Amino acid sequence: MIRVQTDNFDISSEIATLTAGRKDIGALVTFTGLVRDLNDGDRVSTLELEHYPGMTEKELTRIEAEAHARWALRASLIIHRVGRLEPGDNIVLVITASAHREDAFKAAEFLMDYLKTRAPFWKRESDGATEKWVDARDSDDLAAKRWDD
Amino acid sequence: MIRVQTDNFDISSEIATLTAGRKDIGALVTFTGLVRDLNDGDRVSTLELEHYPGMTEKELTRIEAEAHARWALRASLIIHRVGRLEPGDNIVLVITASAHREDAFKAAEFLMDYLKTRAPFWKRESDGATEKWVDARDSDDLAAKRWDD
Amino acid sequence: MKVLYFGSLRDMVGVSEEDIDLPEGLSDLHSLIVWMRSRNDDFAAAFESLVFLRAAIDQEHAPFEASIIGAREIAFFPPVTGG
Amino acid sequence: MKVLYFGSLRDMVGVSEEDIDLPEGLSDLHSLIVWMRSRNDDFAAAFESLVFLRAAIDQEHAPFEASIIGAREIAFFPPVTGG
Repeated sequence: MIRVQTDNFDISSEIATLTAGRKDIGALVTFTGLVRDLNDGDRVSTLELEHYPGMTEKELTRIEAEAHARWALRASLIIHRVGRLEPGDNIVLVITASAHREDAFKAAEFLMDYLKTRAPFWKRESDGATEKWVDARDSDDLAAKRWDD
Repeated sequence: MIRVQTDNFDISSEIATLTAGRKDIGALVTFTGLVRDLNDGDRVSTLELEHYPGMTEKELTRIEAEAHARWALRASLIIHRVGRLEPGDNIVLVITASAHREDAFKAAEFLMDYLKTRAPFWKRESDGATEKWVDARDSDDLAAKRWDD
Repeated sequence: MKVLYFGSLRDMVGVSEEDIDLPEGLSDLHSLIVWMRSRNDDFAAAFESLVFLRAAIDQEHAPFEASIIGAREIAFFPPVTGG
Repeated sequence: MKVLYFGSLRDMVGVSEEDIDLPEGLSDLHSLIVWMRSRNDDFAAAFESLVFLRAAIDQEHAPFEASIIGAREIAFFPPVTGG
């Protein structure tokens, strides 16, 4: 399942919905990305998240399907927030559930690496005075490339 | 922080307590281990978790300190339940928080691999009729060995 | 054809969405980019370097060699920074 | 010296904890294990194979070569299965 929303999310509620009635899940991994008050040395007071409606949903769906093709997942969820956020706020949630921990861990890392390099979101930071677009990181491209085999 | 308890845990509450007031966390990973109703082909109706009081706490504390020595963690938590559990119940929770996702992911995997091979817990499964002790998995030993460098 | 611009690229060209009647002879993204550069100084600057330019055709990532013939929606944007 | 047994090992020896006055000459875990085997048939069976035996001295994992001199608490158990 994938969702793009302005609202915050609650991890326990999302897990409860995702795994309701299931007794075949032995390992559940969540990744939460949050706004930090300092990014590459710059103070951050607000973060504005823009996306490409339509393409975002398609791309997240594709990335999730790819994870299910690669690992034995029993459930998964991707939530990405858009709009205006502040330090300490949640940005993204990935949940992966599997019988064993290796699949859940690997799939969660894969989802985040692919999301970071392929899902059409763009961040604009403000320190309260000036705004600037956040630059893509080479380290994210490198992280995504490790799944290319 | 580490805890050994019979009670269940709530992931959102644990995250809230662990990260209260912090705005320097960019990545938060949780791992939850749960009781499955089928383990290696055997039906499981209850799982009894025994541990070595005293050593358990020391070993978990040591494992957590080792993770902090290896990765730039800003917070972490290990909770392990003991006593009688049923399929669908939570067994263990690991939370790692860091500035960037790689540290949080790697530290969570490391904590689980070490916990699985070093923390003094023993599982006894019952299918409702007969009880048997769960065998240790070679795959867990292999997983733990990858951190030996 | 609908053309969309996102992120810093949209700020540079000053428009987020437009309907364009493409001139004859534009068959792939690369030729469309060359044409974009000719439109005005803002477009010339925004499309100058290919290094930080990304594109999607009908809401799918596409390399610059991709054909645009029959495309309904094309988007240009800088490398993504979500997550 | 306090000796503890856990898991399937405890079921085999039929006791979870005991205070033992060690005979003279036992200096490491290995010699203690050999002595354990001599106690009765249950202990002989439980301590027969070293492959699935683990030990801790004063609540720390210890190899069988480890000295037990001065140890206050020794524990024997099968490989752990938590998590």
